Amino acid sequence: MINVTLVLFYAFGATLLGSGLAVILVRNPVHAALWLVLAFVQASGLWLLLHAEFLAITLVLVYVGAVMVLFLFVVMMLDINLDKLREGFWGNLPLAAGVGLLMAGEMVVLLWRSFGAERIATVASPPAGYSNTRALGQVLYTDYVFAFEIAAVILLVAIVAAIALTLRHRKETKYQDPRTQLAATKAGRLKIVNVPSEERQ
Amino acid sequence: MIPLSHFLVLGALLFAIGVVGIFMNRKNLIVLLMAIELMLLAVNMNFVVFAHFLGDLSGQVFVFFILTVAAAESAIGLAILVALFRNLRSINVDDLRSLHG
Amino acid sequence: MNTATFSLATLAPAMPEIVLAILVCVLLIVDAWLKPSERHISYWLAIVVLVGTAVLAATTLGRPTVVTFQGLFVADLMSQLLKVATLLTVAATLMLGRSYLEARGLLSGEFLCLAIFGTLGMMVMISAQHFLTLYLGLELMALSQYAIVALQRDSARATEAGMKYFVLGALSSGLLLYGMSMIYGATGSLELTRVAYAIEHGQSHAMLGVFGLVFVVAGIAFKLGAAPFHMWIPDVYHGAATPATLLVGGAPKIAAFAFIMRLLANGLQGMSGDWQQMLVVLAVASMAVGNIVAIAQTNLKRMLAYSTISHMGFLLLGILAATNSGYSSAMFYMLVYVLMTLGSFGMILLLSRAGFEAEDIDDFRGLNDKSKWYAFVMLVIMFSLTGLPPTAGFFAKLAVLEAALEAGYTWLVVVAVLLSVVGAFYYLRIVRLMYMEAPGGEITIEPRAETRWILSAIAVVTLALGVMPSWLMDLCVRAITASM
Amino acid sequence: MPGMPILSLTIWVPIAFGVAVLAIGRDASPAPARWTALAGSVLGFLVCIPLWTGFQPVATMQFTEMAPWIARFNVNYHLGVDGIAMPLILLNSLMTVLVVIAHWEVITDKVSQYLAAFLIMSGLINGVFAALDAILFYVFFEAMLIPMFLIIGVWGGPNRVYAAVKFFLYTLLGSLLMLAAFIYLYNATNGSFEILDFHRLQIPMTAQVLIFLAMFMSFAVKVPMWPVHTWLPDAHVEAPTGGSVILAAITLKIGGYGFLRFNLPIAPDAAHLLDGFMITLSLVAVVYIGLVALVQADMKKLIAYSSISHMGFVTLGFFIFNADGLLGGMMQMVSHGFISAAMFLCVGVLYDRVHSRSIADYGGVANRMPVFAAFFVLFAMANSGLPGTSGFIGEFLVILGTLKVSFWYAFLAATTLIFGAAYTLWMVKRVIYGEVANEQVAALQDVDRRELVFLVLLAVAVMAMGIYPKPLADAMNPTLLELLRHVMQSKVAG
Amino acid sequence: MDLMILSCIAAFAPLAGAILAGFLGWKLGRAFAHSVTIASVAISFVASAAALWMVGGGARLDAELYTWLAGDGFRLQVGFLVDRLTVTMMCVVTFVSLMVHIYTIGYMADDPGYQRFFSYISLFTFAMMMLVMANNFLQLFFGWEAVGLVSYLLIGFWYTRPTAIYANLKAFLVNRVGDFGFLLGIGFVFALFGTLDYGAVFAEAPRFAVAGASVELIPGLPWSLTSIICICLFIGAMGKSAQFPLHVWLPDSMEGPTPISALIHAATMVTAGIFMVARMSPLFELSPAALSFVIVIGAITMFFMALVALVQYDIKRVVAYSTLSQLGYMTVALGAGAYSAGIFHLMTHAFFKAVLFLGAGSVIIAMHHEQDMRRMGGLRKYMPITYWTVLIGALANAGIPPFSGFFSKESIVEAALVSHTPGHMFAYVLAVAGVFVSGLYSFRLVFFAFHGKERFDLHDDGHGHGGAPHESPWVVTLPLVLLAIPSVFIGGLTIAPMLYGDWFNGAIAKTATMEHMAGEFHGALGMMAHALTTLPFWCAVAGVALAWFLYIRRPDLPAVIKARCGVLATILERKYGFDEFNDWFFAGGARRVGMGLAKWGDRTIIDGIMVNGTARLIGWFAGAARRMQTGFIYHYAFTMILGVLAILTWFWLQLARF
Repeated sequence: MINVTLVLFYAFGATLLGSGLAVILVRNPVHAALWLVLAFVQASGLWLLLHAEFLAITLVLVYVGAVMVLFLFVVMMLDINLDKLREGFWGNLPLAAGVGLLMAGEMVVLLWRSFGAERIATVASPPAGYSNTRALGQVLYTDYVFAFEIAAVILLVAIVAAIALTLRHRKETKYQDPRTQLAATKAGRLKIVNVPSEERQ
Repeated sequence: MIPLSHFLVLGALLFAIGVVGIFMNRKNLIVLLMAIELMLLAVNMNFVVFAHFLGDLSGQVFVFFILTVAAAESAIGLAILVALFRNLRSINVDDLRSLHG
Repeated sequence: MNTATFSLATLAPAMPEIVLAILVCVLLIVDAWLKPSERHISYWLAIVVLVGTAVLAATTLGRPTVVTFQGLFVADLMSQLLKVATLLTVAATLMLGRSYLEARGLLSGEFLCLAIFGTLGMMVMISAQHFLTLYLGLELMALSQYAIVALQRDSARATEAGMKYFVLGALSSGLLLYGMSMIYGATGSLELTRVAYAIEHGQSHAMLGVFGLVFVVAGIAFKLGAAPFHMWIPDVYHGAATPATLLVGGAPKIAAFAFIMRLLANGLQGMSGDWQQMLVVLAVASMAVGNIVAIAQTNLKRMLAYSTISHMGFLLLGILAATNSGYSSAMFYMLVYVLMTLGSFGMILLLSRAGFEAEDIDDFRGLNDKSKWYAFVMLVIMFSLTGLPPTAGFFAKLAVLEAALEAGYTWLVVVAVLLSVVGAFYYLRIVRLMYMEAPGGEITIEPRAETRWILSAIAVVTLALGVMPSWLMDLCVRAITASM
Repeated sequence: MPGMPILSLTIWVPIAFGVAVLAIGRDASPAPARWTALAGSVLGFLVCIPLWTGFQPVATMQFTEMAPWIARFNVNYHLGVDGIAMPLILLNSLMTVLVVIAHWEVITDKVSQYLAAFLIMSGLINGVFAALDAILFYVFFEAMLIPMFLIIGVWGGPNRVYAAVKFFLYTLLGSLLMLAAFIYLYNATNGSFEILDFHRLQIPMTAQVLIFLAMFMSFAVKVPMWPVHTWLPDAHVEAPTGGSVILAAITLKIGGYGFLRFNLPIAPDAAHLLDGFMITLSLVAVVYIGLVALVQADMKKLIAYSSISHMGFVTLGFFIFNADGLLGGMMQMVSHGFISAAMFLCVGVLYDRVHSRSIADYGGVANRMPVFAAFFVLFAMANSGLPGTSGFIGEFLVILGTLKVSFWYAFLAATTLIFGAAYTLWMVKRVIYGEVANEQVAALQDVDRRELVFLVLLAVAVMAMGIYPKPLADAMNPTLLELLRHVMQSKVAG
Repeated sequence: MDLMILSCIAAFAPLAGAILAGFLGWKLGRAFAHSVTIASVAISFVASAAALWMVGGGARLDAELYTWLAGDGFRLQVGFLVDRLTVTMMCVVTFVSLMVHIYTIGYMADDPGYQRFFSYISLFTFAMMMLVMANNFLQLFFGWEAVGLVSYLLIGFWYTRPTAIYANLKAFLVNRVGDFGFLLGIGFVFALFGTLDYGAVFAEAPRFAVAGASVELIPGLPWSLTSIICICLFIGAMGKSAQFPLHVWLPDSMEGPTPISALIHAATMVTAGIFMVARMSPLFELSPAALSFVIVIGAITMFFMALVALVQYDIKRVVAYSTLSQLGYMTVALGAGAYSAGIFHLMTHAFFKAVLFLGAGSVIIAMHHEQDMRRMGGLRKYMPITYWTVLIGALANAGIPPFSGFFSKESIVEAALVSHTPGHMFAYVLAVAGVFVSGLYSFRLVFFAFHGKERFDLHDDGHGHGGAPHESPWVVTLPLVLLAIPSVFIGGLTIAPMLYGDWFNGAIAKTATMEHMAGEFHGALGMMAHALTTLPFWCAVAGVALAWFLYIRRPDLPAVIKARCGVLATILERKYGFDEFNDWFFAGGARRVGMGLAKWGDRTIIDGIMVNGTARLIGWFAGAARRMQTGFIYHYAFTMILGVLAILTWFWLQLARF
């Protein structure tokens, strides 16, 4: 019996893998970023199937809204010579495909043999009135408060680091320092020079 | 319902695509970072799936934090990339070899 | 779980972390108000913060094991000890690096704050009893370090190092997380004691667990710098400004050790049969790569980077014994190793000055003619790294070798021994240059008194530990016993 | 002096003085360092004397001291000497005095470091001989490398760095394997590093062989046995005179001592199994090295090779498993201590004047330095094993013992009578005898009073031991016989 | 006086003299040096004579002086065995030594190393006394090596001469070859008997011989242990007593000053081997094989070395080869089982050969250190005392009755004939021929040097030594005369007690040979009378006659003969090529092998390939591995991923088996 969720799963999954492949194969990094956005969206769809609504939303908001925009911003800010970056691209395929297939093969065989088709019935649908967001919120600020604070510190570090790494006082910027402006006195600016007059020839 | 293994295989394939991406995009740092993002996505997928099938919320909480950290990570990573670009005028990996040996 | 309530009592075990987090924010704010010429105030403040927290952490020493924050956080003797060591190491790092940083205009509030944030991350890792805190601590530490390395942003070398560190670090995080997700699936929990319980009582999915273990070990090996996950180490050590190198190569190793302990020993002890096999491979590869490639180096920082790799291989010998004796040996090894690292990079900092990095091996040529005492300090450190008595390094080696042999890895011990002979060669080269060659004229010793005092103290402690290692060894044994 | 920790004094007095020398040493005025060092070495020797006078001729450990050291591994600060160790400690302390005297006008560069290195090394070597705990032994054993490395490398000849590194790595390789064996034994004894516990341990054959080989690597390098001997000629040639003296007179003995203290009693069955191997290597040392010594153009190298050859007798004596051989080996060790020291000091005397060790640069030295020539010939004769000198006893006893085992072993061993005489006396011929060879030789001054002091001391020692070795043998015999008895019992469990 | 005390005096007085002369001589002067040493040796001689008297009266000493070393069940000691054999040797040694001391005053008068020389020869006397007085093998070996040492020092006394320092090294090394065997012999004795005491060994020996103790040196070929011991010991004797093929050092040792040639290389040290074998006669008697070896070696030495003496022109070398030949006689005697005959010849030879050497030395002084006989001739009228004493020595050497040499040599020839030792006839034939050659070369020397034309250069040689040769001073001639007297008489006087009496009872084994000969012995005069009917006597006379014919009557003939027998002459002049062969094969060979081992073994294989090769290999690996650190991030990432993949595959393969 074909059930809807399964169809959705295959649809999302196929798109996800396809867009994932596109991310790594397309020529232009901007396109790659956009494909990545698509992949995230597909993933969030899958998560919805798994009743992880909050995370699905967050993924789109945080990742697509913030991270990928940042990526795009950087890609566009930096003037990148794409041709050079693509040199020998397809030459990498054999090794890449070999490693990828081997790894995927091993993982798939292992996972398949581990789980086969069982573990379906064990999961019940959430009870009515259950809110994924509420549940998460409850534990986040109680059980996981320590982790939450640490995550906050991590974000602080990101802020500090990003500023420290990129903020520059360019020499050519026309920056006015009010303190020096206010401290300006006549003596500092004005110099009276006594120019001796020349005698007329 | 979808069997657990389907999700796990999907995650595994996504992870493998990330790996392939690293192998393919040798020179472009940004795509390299994107490939790593794909791997993280696979991880998140696994956590959410397991959380679902285990009926345990902690997996989802973990994903929440991974997303947070990944955002911070991207910020710092791209900041470094910008700093690097200012020094080298390039993000070509081939130009990144003053340190080797 | 909804009944979580907070009281001061539940927070108390995490007091050092809390205090440090608050103080670093204070420092961040204070620094914003300081003029560039007043930067030394931030510096001293940072030192006070670190040492003060260390003292605070030291007062908790010996308190019984407490688990708090719903199993996210554990405070046991091991964590107390390692935190003190971490804090002091970072403080020493900053003090050793002060002149260097000042001379290059790097002694900024951001640098100090990031260093302390990183320290906070290490402390979180050290006290973690949950995959989540392990991960968050690791990332807090790692992100701070990426930034610290790249903070010398005008230097192409430093930013390159930062970039490499970042990319590879992100990759390793991915691997680690993938592994964690598998273990989560296999055991149904992220909390280490419950993971351990599940494994021991056969409630875990063994195959999936092993599958995850492979990735987790890879992630750990990256942080530790064990081959073949070591590739970032030489470039980052080399490219970063020397104090940044020390921040990356010093205290974080303690945290990485704690990480291994928490994850493998506390959490996955039941799977030791599997991870032992992996660690054997990593240990042999690390010792081989580290010791052999170090020979071909001319840059001292790079050489020390390879030396680090080999030492991590030795450390793994202790861990892969998977016994309390092995863990305590590894802990002793790690503490001694960090002391040596402080000393060796400290010597580079001692000799460096504005415009001169003193990072080439040749820069140490004829040091004995310039300064007998510092040549001796370096000699002690080098022989300690070699593992020669009467230095601390010898007992460290003895301890891990004993553990590995006790666990039945005789062949591994023989391999380790042979490779450490190879290693002796390049440490000797430094001693040789200092004592047996004429000075090149580049050497002057200018830095501040604190640099010199700390270096002298390191040499003395190294020797003292070489003669009287018992107290620290016993402490390590007690710490491990308490944490297991 | 009952109750005095004599062995601790023999170890720590020189080390303390060494540190003091470092502390007071100034490059500009080395005199205080020199006198302190002399005082330290003499005091170091004096504190050893009770070891001789108070020694009981029995097989048990004496002058023992015991204190816990590293509880974690049950390592103890356990000292004690028997008939094997006691003479070597005396020898070492005496040699330190000689080395300090010998350096006096010769070393002018970094004097305090030089002297400190020797004093510290002297204490460490005493520790090696006195340690009854394997880790304690190992600590002394390895720590000793550091000063020796520096002595060769800092104050040595032109190729000193190569030699020093080679010396260091060779020795380290050997000793680390030994450390592995110690740890194995520690586990096998259920947590004891006591050497005497190791002795009592029953060990299966395979393990014994591995332990034997690991320790063999360590001690064979130290002895040195062929084919791990090549560090020695290099190290000797490049070391300053004092370094050569200590190297030849003392550190080589540590190898022989190690065989007696570790290999034989811990792995007797393996020793029996591998005795053919050991004897073969020893005989190769005697014959092969004897021939190689013959063609050396450098005096120190020649003496170095001669040392290897003589130490071949030591190992030969140890592995024929009879009382004559053991006693002979020990006698050879002590005697070689005197003789090689004397030979190196003699070369040093010449080197200080001409700054060459090449035989070709000399000739007819006897014309200008008759007193020196007399000593040189005496020591050369002792080196070739002339009866009446100490050099004879060991070779004689070992050959006697070997004949009880095999004629052909003895036959090859006895070739040293010919080779030993050939290389030593050929050198004497070319250096001491003949017409004055060149202007430098013509300008030679005979030995001064300082040099006379150590030459006479050594000559007296060589002769006295040669004429009346009985007291020394009596001190050693009980220990050696007990050792022999022990070695003859199988330790293969079950 | 107690025999022990006497023995100590006899042994240690020369040592004291040597020490005093050696350490104080340079300060206190020449007179001090020679008087103290002469006095000490004189004391030693007197003590020896007293001991002779006491031992003659039946006393015997076998006592320990001190224990040298004790081990597991054995004791090695220093002690004295003074019996009639010992005491005979003591007297001969101290007497000849005393004479040589006196002679040296004259001979070394203007040598700068005067004191040193006296110190050495006194030391030698001490060493020789220790050798002969030993009551055990250890001390014997000590003396054995000590005399070798002093011999070494004395041959190289003029150490600036290249030939001298070559000769002393050669002497020492060749002796060491002998000692090599000797030491093995001692080792066997120790292994077999567990003791090195003569008394115990001799007492035990027959038991072992009867038991047939044997050893397989080559697997499957058992040898009698007694034979091995005896042959090993005899190899020692071959070195010290310069028996073929270890004789090569003795002619060269003539580079030393003449007094020591007389003392060490003629009268005493070289006979130590003979003495030793005689001392060991209880052992040798148990081994016919060893005796056969001894007799053959002795015979070869005896005859072929005598032949070489015929073509030598250096006066000392002639005497040296003569000494070799005479030592061969002694060895033959030993091999024939006539030990006492050997000792007897040793004694007579000591005197007459000392005379010959010292006489030669006297000539050499007179000729201003010219040793080539072709530049002598007609010296008879310039130095009559020397001439007459040398003539006596030559007659004794040639074995003309009634000189002492006749008795001893005749006895040996006789012993070779009647012996039962395998090979005795070979020895006999050569011995008889040797008698002829002895006569020939002895008188060749006499006629060459003292008769015929004066071929020396009378002109001033530029060193103020010009003028005609003249007789040497009294310190030289007195010893000559004093030694010539026993050369004449001692043989006839002592043959009866020494050979056929009971003088050596208990000291030397009684043998069938001696008993056989004793049956035919009818007093010294009878022996002389009987000699007229025997072959050896006429051979000797023929030799003398031929010498007269060739060197007095037809001095042109030798050159003709030499030209006719070119090859033979060359062989003899080249001394059978031993020196060349030894230089090339042993000395050169050892150097070549040593060089080869040093270069290929040590430097190339061990250092080059094993040590530095390992280092280079590691270095190469380091370089290669270093290149793997490319600097490219993706390579680093690959490494990580491949690492994971490898571990994953490893476990996957394990897990797939579930």
